[in-house]
Amino acid sequence: MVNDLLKLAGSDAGKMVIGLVGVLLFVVVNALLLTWAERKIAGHMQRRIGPKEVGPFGLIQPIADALKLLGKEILTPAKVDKPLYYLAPTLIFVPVLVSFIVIPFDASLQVADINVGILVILAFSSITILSILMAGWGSENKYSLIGAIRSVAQNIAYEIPMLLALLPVVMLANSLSLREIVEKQQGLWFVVIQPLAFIIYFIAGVAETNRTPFDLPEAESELVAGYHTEYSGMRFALFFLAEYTNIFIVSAIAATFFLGGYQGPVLPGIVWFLLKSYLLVFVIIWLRWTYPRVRFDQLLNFAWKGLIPLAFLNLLITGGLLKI
Amino acid sequence: MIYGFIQGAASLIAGLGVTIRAFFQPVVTCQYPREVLTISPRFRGHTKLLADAENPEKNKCTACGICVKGCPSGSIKKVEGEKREGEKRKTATEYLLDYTTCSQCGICVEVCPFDALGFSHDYNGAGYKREDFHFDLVKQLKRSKVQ
Amino acid sequence: MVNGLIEEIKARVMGAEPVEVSYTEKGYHCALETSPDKLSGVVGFFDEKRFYLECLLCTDYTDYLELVYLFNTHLAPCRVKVALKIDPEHPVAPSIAAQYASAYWYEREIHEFYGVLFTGHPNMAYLFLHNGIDHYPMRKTKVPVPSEDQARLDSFKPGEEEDTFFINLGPQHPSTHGVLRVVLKMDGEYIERAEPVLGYLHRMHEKMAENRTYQQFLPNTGRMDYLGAMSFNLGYVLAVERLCAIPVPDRAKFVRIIATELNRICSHLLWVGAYLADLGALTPFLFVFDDREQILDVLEGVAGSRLTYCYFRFGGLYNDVDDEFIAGTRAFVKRMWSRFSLYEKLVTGNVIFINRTRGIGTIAKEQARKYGVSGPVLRSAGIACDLRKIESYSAYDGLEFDIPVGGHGDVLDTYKIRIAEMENSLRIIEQALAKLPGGPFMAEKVPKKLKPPRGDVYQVVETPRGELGIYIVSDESDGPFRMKWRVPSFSNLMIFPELAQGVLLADAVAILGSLDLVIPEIDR
Amino acid sequence: MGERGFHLEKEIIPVKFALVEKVLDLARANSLWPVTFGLACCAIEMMAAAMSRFDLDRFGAGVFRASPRQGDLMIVTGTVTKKMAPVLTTLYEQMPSPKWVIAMGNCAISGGPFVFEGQYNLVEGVDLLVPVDVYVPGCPPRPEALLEGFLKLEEKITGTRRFPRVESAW
Repeated sequence: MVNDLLKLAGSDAGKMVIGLVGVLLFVVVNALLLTWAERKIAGHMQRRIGPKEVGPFGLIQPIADALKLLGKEILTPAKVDKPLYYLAPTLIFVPVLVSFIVIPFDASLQVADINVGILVILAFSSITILSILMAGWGSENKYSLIGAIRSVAQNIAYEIPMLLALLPVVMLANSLSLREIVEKQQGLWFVVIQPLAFIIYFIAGVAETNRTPFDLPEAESELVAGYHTEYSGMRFALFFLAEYTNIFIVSAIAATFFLGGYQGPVLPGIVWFLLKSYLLVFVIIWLRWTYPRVRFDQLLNFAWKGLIPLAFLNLLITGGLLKI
Repeated sequence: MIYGFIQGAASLIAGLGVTIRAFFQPVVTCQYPREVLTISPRFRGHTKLLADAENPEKNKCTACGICVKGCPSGSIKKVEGEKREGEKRKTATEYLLDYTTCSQCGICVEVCPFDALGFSHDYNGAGYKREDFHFDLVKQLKRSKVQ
Repeated sequence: MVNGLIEEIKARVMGAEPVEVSYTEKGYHCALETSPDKLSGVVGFFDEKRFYLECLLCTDYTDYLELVYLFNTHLAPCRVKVALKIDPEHPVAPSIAAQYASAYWYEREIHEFYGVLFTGHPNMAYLFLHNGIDHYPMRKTKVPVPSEDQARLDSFKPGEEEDTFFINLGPQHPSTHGVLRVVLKMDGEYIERAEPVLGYLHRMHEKMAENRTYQQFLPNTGRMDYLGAMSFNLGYVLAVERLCAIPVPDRAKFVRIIATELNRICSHLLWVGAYLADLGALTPFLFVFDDREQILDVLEGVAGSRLTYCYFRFGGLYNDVDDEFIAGTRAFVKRMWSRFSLYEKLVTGNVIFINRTRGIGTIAKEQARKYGVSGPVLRSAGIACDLRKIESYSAYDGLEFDIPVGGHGDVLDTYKIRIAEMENSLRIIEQALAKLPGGPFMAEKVPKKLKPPRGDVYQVVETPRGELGIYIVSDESDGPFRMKWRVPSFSNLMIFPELAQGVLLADAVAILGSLDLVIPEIDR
Repeated sequence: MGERGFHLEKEIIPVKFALVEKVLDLARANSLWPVTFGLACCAIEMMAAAMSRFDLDRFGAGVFRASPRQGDLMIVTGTVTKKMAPVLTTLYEQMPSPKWVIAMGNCAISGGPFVFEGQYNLVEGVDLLVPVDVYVPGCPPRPEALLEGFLKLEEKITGTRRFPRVESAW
């Protein structure tokens, strides 16, 4: 029995299952931790304490929030387009889970090393837009709809510079596999060679995750709560969960591509990887609690007239230099 | 244009500097149920009856009703008094204040010819029903004595 | 100016008999009575002379209704009261909304509260009241609303069209700072038409004033504009002091200035925070509250409350300031001077903030006059009109301060003006503290029951949001016969539909925020 | 429950539910997200309670949600007029259960200082429209009073008080 289980675990399918369970667990823990961290960091940036009374340092706060949201009435507004409304919060998890499969946490800690890893992530991340659009359309709420449309325009605009910023690294590493990209950074992190690409990627990443200063889809002072205005309880929690997981993914990819991933002295690889990722997560949170929001036309102008030409130029120069 | 770009980037970094500095500064929070702020002595809570300096058993209110007329929102519902033996004036036995309509303006305190009213420092009241805040100030005065 | 004007009116407007009145007694310079057929000529005259319509109000004298139009100029005060008597049985008057855009709302307000029908007004729909109302509330006798007027209760009925849709901004919406409702007709993200709907917080202050004594109305003043409570409090006591000719000791005057200016900083600080929250940045909101708490501590020490102060009394103050207050104020002033650089780094210099605010919601001088806007919004258009200087009251004339003005009239200008005003307020406080005289804080002979002589007065003060005017009619009883509050947010909001036309939703939120609205003050 | 045919599990299910309910109540009491719903003067003091000096977020109640669908608690901060009343009830109905209401300030409790004979526009107490759990009197109440209101509400939900009581001088 035990042997059978071990055998199963050793097989490819078994690995996949264990990996998925691990990923799911990580997604939940990461989101809980990040909600806590966000409130705590925001608190201290505003010279207050943040969650404190629920558990030591308020650490149980996210669990209380999650339990509360679980225990809420399951409320479906009368006029919503039911299939879309129900499907959207579930669908938003597909890209999130798929992305985790190819991210190398450590030299050996990776669910599957697909040789087109980065393409998988970028391809699947487009599904997020679809689910946001479904949420906005299905809610039959004008604020939701505007939020969803903003989100689509924004994500499409920022996916291009994101891709263009990652391509020079792919050219340098000569591979699309994330593990190999990390391995190529043994001596020198790519951020040193490609600082511009890193900045462009990071800005586009913040925009992709709908965070301030690019949080137009859920701009509270304009759109109440954007595309998830009509969602409550656990369905709303799923959007929340996906948002925080996306932040981590964006940071993790940045760490993998530019900051040497799990490479680092003394400490084990996974520690380095998490350290680098969470440092970038901190920066994203830091940005949110500092800046106002940009306007919609400014946001698009910035992508199409600023980031995309710059990223393209950077790509050309890299390509040219590599040929020489 | 490049200058403007650099200037813009610099301004963004300056903003980040402000928040990160605040991040490492001590917090200014007063943790209310565990710590309390000192309430200013002139704080205006709801009104209370003041005890007579000579005879602490007695309040100074003579149930003349001037405050009832003066109150802008009719919060003082009823003031009753009785004349005790050997005294010139009445002493209040019942002073009903509906705190839920009060605006803490202090007109009753100002118009009182006997200076019988003052402001309490009860600043954190909360309750489960409206009636929790219909006070009988005479009883309250006695209770605060016992404490 | 007044004499010349009187002659000119006589010459130009047939049959008009303007009289000069004592400004110290009345608060206006010149009174003039007219009739419905001559009104348009009179109004045309003032329009040509670049006067703005300060206020339009109605009083019910039972035998007749009196409409009062107050005209004034921005830079040299010359307030003219134009009265128009109309029949209470068939209250009809010509509309001047075509000449003065600000009359558009004032006439609607008078219509729903008094039942006066303005001929030629484009839209007589109700602005404030709810659907269940069946009489004209401000009339002295109960006059039922006729059935044809009941149809006007629904103030805004959106009609759907191809390619456009309607959005309700409010009454519960994070950007309206309270319970304002703005119906937006949208074409995608662009606004085609904006229509504010008021009255979600109409607390009947003006009606209440008629049921109360002068003293009993005092606590209401702080609740009308809860952020600038001191200014409203000050305006009211000044008006009653003018009405009853009560002298005020010097010490009280200076303490009033210090308290009012502290309150002004408080209000502007909150605006900065709330405005940045509208634009999506939340941290400045908490920073300004931190500063604000320091002021509240100081003011609570003397006034006894944190927000809805009721500190000034007729002839003086509620109680005298102590050394603790003076030390606290000094400490705050010192702290505040050092905080501006932080806001400069965090907000003013921020490139995102500048790009969000520059060039939007631009107000031209002429537009500002037509709508009768005031305060920082008016000064952003480049008109240096600050009543503390132009129509000085209390002891402001002995203090030195600047009137910051803008050059573009956009939203960024209003922000900069408010920051500069805070600096000037600090200067005023420093000077007032240095000059603070001793002596009594309360006038000696103030009767407990006020019985002012028959007549009317008008009193203006500069609140953080702009010009506040209080018009009181006395009938020799101990309470006002009629009290009208000309509130700054009301006339500032009037300009919003025009500014919001054709802009993005995000810009509309930014413009709405820049007007610094306090809803209970608009709704009264 | 017996009547509905659960008699077989009568002895087990209620116990389990009670435990789950207890844990959920504990979670709910410590995660009261208020709806951003400011009416008048008291709204400023509500904001002050959420700001650095008092910091509602310490109790997990600092997440102000603009959409009623995501809130657990409606703090009625100010005068409710007859024009506002239908809006307020709609908002309340849009919130998913379990939900609570705090009436903050005298206006919300009883109409406060704005009640007078012949008034035509006031709802004299928000409890005439929606069920109110905790009343916080004052005009406006200090932020501490609102915090006390939160603690009282927590007490009501869980049945016990975790925090020390602050006795203020009379």
